[in-house]
Amino acid sequence: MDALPARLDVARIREDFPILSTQVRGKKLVFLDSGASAQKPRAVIEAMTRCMETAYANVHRGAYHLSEVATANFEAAREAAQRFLGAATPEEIVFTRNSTEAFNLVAHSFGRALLKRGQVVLVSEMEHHANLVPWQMLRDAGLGIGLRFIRVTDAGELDLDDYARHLAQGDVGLVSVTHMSNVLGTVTPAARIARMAHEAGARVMFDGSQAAVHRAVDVRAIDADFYAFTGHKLYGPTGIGVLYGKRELLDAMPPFQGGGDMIETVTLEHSTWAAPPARFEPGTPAIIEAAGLLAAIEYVNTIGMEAIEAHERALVEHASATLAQVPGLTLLGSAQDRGGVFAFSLDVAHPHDLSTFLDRRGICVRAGRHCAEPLHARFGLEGGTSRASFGLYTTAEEIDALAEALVAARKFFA
Amino acid sequence: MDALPARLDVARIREDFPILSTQVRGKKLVFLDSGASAQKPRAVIEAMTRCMETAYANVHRGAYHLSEVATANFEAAREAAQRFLGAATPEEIVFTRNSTEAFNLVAHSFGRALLKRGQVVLVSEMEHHANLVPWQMLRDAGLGIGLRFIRVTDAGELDLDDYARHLAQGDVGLVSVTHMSNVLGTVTPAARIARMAHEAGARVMFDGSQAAVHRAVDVRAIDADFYAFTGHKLYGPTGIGVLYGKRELLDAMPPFQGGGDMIETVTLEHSTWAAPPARFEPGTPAIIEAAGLLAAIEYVNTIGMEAIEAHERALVEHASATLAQVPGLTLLGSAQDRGGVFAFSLDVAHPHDLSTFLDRRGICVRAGRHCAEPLHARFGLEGGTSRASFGLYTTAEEIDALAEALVAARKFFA
Amino acid sequence: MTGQAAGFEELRDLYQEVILDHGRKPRNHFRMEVFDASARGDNPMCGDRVELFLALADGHISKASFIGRGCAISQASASLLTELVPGLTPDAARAMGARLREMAKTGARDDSTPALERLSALSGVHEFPSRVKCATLAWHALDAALDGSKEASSE
Amino acid sequence: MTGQAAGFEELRDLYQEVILDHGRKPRNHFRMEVFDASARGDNPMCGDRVELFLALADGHISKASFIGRGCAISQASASLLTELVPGLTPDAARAMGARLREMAKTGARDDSTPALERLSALSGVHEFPSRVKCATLAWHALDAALDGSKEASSE
Ligand SMILES: Cc1ncc(COP(=O)(O)O)c(C=O)c1O
Ligand SMILES: Cc1ncc(COP(=O)(O)O)c(C=O)c1O
Repeated sequence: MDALPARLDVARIREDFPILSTQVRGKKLVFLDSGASAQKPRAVIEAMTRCMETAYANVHRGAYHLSEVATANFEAAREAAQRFLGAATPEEIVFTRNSTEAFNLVAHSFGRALLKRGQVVLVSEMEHHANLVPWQMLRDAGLGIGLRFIRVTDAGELDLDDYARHLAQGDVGLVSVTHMSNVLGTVTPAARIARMAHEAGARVMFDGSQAAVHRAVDVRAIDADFYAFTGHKLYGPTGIGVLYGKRELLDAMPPFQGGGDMIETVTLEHSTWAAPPARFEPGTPAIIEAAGLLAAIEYVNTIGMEAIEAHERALVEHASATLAQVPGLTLLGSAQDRGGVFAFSLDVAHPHDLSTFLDRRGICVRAGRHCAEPLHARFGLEGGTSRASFGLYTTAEEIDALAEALVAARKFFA
Repeated sequence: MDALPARLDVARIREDFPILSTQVRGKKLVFLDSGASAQKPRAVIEAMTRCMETAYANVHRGAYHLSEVATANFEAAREAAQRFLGAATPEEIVFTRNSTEAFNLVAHSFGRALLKRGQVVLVSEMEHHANLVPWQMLRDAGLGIGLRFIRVTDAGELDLDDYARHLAQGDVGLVSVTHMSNVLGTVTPAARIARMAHEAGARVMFDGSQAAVHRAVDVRAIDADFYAFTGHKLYGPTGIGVLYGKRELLDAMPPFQGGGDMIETVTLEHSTWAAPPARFEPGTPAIIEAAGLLAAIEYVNTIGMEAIEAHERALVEHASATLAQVPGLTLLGSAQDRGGVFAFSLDVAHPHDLSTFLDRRGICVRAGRHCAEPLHARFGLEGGTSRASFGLYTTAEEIDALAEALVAARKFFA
Repeated sequence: MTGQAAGFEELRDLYQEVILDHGRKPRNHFRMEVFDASARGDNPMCGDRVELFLALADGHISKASFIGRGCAISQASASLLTELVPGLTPDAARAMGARLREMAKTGARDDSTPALERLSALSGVHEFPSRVKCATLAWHALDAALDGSKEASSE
Repeated sequence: MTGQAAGFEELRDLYQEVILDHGRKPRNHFRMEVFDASARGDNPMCGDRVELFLALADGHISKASFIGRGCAISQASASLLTELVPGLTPDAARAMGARLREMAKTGARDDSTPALERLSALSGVHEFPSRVKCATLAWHALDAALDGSKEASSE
C-alpha cells in the first residue's frame, strides 16, 4: 500500500463496509465496480434502520411530533447536499430518483418551457445514456429543438476547439456534459466549459454522477446552472439523486410531474404550483433514502474529499503503471486529468468472458458498453470493454490482484 | 380487543414493528396515520440491511456473481408484486418511485401517445392529487385531450349514474379512479367500474394506493388496464411504487423517461427502446427498496390479506360506533363499503389545533386536506379535516384512546 | 387524570388564554370596504388563510382588519395584529412582525413594551415546528400588503 | 498457484475445449450470398450479435452460416449451430434449440444423440445466469429466421 497517502487508513475504512469482508464462492471479494454502484458503509445502513425504527412518518404533512422529526431529518439531508455541492440555499436542491431522472426533469421542464424553437442542446460523444437519451426525446418532441455533439479527442478528452465552434454558431441554448466520464475516467474542465457556455449565452448542466464521488465539487465556483449526482454511487442508497439548479432557473421552470406536495392550491379545474424545490418533488419522497444519503455525505465529509481525491490519484497512478504491464491489454483513454475508472480490452478475451473468468477469483469488473454506446462506437469498440472502477475502499493490492488475474486469463483464453 | 377476530394476533404483530414500542414525549405512541405512510416491520428493515451487507451491486449490468444475485433478488421482487396483484406476467409490473409517478407515467406515455384529440380522461371528485394533477397537466399540454369529473354522492360514494352519463357521451378514452379513498375510506366497485368503462370503449386505471393495503387485489378479476400502488403504505420502504399495465398496452406505449437500461441500441442520433418493463425503468432502479418491498409483500402474505381485511372490518365497525359517541364530532363519508380511514371535524377545534392536542398524548393523526382539496371543497370543508387511519397493527384500544382524547380536547378548546 | 392534566398544562404554553380567546372571538374580523393596502396569506399545507386590510393616514397605519379561516393560532395571531399595528408606521409594524418571527423561532418572550408582551403569548409555538407558520402567517401578509403585493405564502 | 488451478478447473465446465475452439475459430463464419432465411440476434446488454443465414432445400435446412461478434460462448454456440442444423427439418432444428435452452437452464447434459452430445458442451452456462443468454442467442435467431421475422432478441 506504499503508493497510498498515509492519511487515508484504507484498512480501517474497509471495516466500515460489511460487504467487503464477505466472500464470493470462497474467494475474497475484490469489488472493482464502484463506478456502477458503490458499496454502503455501516453508517448509511444504520441511518436507514434508525429512520425506520425511531423516526418514521410521512414528511411535510403531519402536525405531530413524529412527522415533524421526520421532516426535519429529511430537510437536514437537503442541507447536507446543499453544502456538499456548495449551493447557495437548500431550495436549490431537488431530490430526484437518480441522476437519470435529473436529466429527464431538466429536459422536460427547462427544455420544453425555456428553450426556444431553433435552439440546440449540446452534449458530448462521451455521455452516459442518461445525458443523451432525454435530449434525443426532447429533440423528437416536435418543438424544433436540436441536438449536437462535441467531439472527443483520441486521448478521450473533450475537444474544446470543437466545443468553441459549436458555441460560435450562436444557437446553443444548453450545454450538458459530463464532469467525469464513466468509461474514460476523464475529468472535464467544468469551470472553463461553463464560462465558454455563458459567454455564448447558453446555460450549462453537468453530469456529476462520477465526479461528485471522487472530487470536491463547488457548483458556484464552477458557475454551473444545473448539476446532477446520484446517491448510490456516493456510498448512499438507491432511490435518491440530487439535482442542483440555480434558484432563478428553478423558479422559472414549470413542474415536471404532478401530484401531492408540489402544489399550492388545487381545484378540480386548476392547480397552482408550489415554490421550488417542492414543485419538483410530487408525492411521498424518498424519506428513508434521504436519511441514508445524509449519512453518506457525512461519511465522506468525515474522511474528507481531499483525502479521498488524493487516495484516488495514487490508485490511478498505480493502476496506470500496473495495467500497462499486462501483455495484450489496451487502455481506453489517456486524459491528463482522470479519475479512478479504467476501461480496457484484452486481445484474446471478450469482455464478457473475462468478467466470468475474473468473477471466479472474486474480482468484480463490469463488461459491456457501460451505458455509453456512442463512445464505444467512437473508438470502434462496439463489442464493449471491461471496466474496473475504484471507490474510497479500493486498495493497490486489489489492483495488483486484477493485473495478475488478467495475465492468467490471457493464458486461459489464448 | 374483543371486537377483533381471533386469527389476527395483533399483540404479536405489534412486536414486529420496532417503532410501535417507542414513546413520544413520554407517552405511548398511538400511530393513527398509516394512511399517509405505514410503519415498517423488522422483516423489511432486515431485508434492506441484508441487501446492503451481503448482496449489493448494480443490477442488469454485471456478469459477475454479486450482480447476478442482486439482479435475481430484484426480479424476485417484481414477481412478488406480480403475484400480489394477480398479474399474468412479471413483465406487466413496472417499478416506479411511488404511486404519483405511476400516474405521471401513464399520463405522459399512454396519455400523449394513445389518447386521441377530442378524447377525455374521466376522474372522480374524490381523487388524491396524484390522480388529478397529472391529468390536468395532460389536458393543458395542447393535445386536445379533455378532463371531466365523476360526482361523489353525499354519502361519499362514486355516483354511478353520473359515471354512466359521462361514458354515454362516447368521448371517454381513459377512466382513472381510486379503488379506495384516502379521505372517505370508500371502497369503489372496481370490477363494475372497469366493465362499464370497457363497454364504452374506454381504458381504466385504478389508484390502489390505499386499497392494496387493505384488501386482496386481483387485477385480472377486476380487469384493470392499469393499477398503481405505493410501497411505503404497504409497510415497505419509500422510493418504490408499482404500476401494473396490461402487456399489450405497455408494449404499445413509448417511454416516459430516457436513460440507461431502457434502450435496446443507442447511437448519438437515435435510440430504440427495450421491451417493457425495462422501457419504463431508466437508470439505476430502487435496488435496496425492491428488497424491502419483497419483504413487505411476504410479510402481509404470511399474515394473509383475508385476515388483514377481517381485522380492518372489525376496526372500522368499532371506530364507527366509538366515534359516533364523541359529542360535536362529524364524520366525513358514510359509504357502505369502506376501509379504515376516518376523516372528521370537531365543532370547537380546528384540525390543526386538534392534531397538536392529540400529539401531546402520543396520538398521531393527520390534519389538513390530505392531498384531496377538491373533495374537501365538495363537502364545504376548505379548512380541512382530521384523519385517523389504521394499519394491520392498529388496536381497538388505540381507537378508544383517540375517542377519549377527542372528548378531552372538546373541554380544552370549548 | 394526572396524565390528562399534564397534557393540558404543557399545552397551556401554546394555547394561553389570550390565544384561545382571540381564536374564539377574533377582533376586527371583517372585510374593510375602503382600504389602502391588502394582501392574502395562505398556508397551503393546512389550508389556513388570512386576508388582511389596512387603512393608512399620515404615514401611519390607522386601522387594520382581517378575514380568514384556520386554526386558533393563525386566527389569534391575525386578531392580535389588527389590535397592535394601528398607530404604527409601516416600518415599525414590520419590525414588530420581525420580533414575532423571532419569538416564534426561539421561544424567547419580549416584555419590553406592553404590545410585545401581548405578542409574546405566541412564543409558545416554538416548541411545535409545524405550527410556527400558523403564528407568522398574518405577519407575512402584513409585509406583503405594505410591499404592495397581493399574496403572501408562509412557505 | 493452487488457487489459480482451482479457478481454471471450475471454469473448464463452462469453457470446455470445444467451446474455446469454436470461439476462437468459428465455423461457417461468412455472410451467405443467396439464402432462404435470415435473422439477427442482439443482446443489448453486452453487445453480442449474431446474424444467421439459412439455405433450405426439400423442406430441410441445407446450409447455415453466420456472422457476428461477441463472447466465446455466443460465437461458439452459433458456430455449433451452423454445423448441427444442416440436414434437419425446421421443426427438428427448433426442437434442438429448445433442448439447448433447457440444458442452459438446468445444466443437465443430453448425450442421447451425437449432435446433442456436442451441444451439451454448452450446458455449463447454467451456473452463470448472466451468460445463459449468450448460449441461446443464435438459437433465438434461428427461430426468428424460420418464423420469417428479421430480428430476435435474447431478452
Ligand atoms: C389514494 C392515494 N393516492 C395516491 C397517493 C400518493 O402516494 P405516493 O405519495 O406514495 O405517490 C396516496 C398517498 O399519499 C393516496 O392515499
Ligand atoms: C456518468 C454517469 N451518468 C449518469 C449515470 C446514471 O446514474 P443513475 O443510474 O443513478 O441514474 C451514471 C451511472 O450509471 C454515470 O456513470
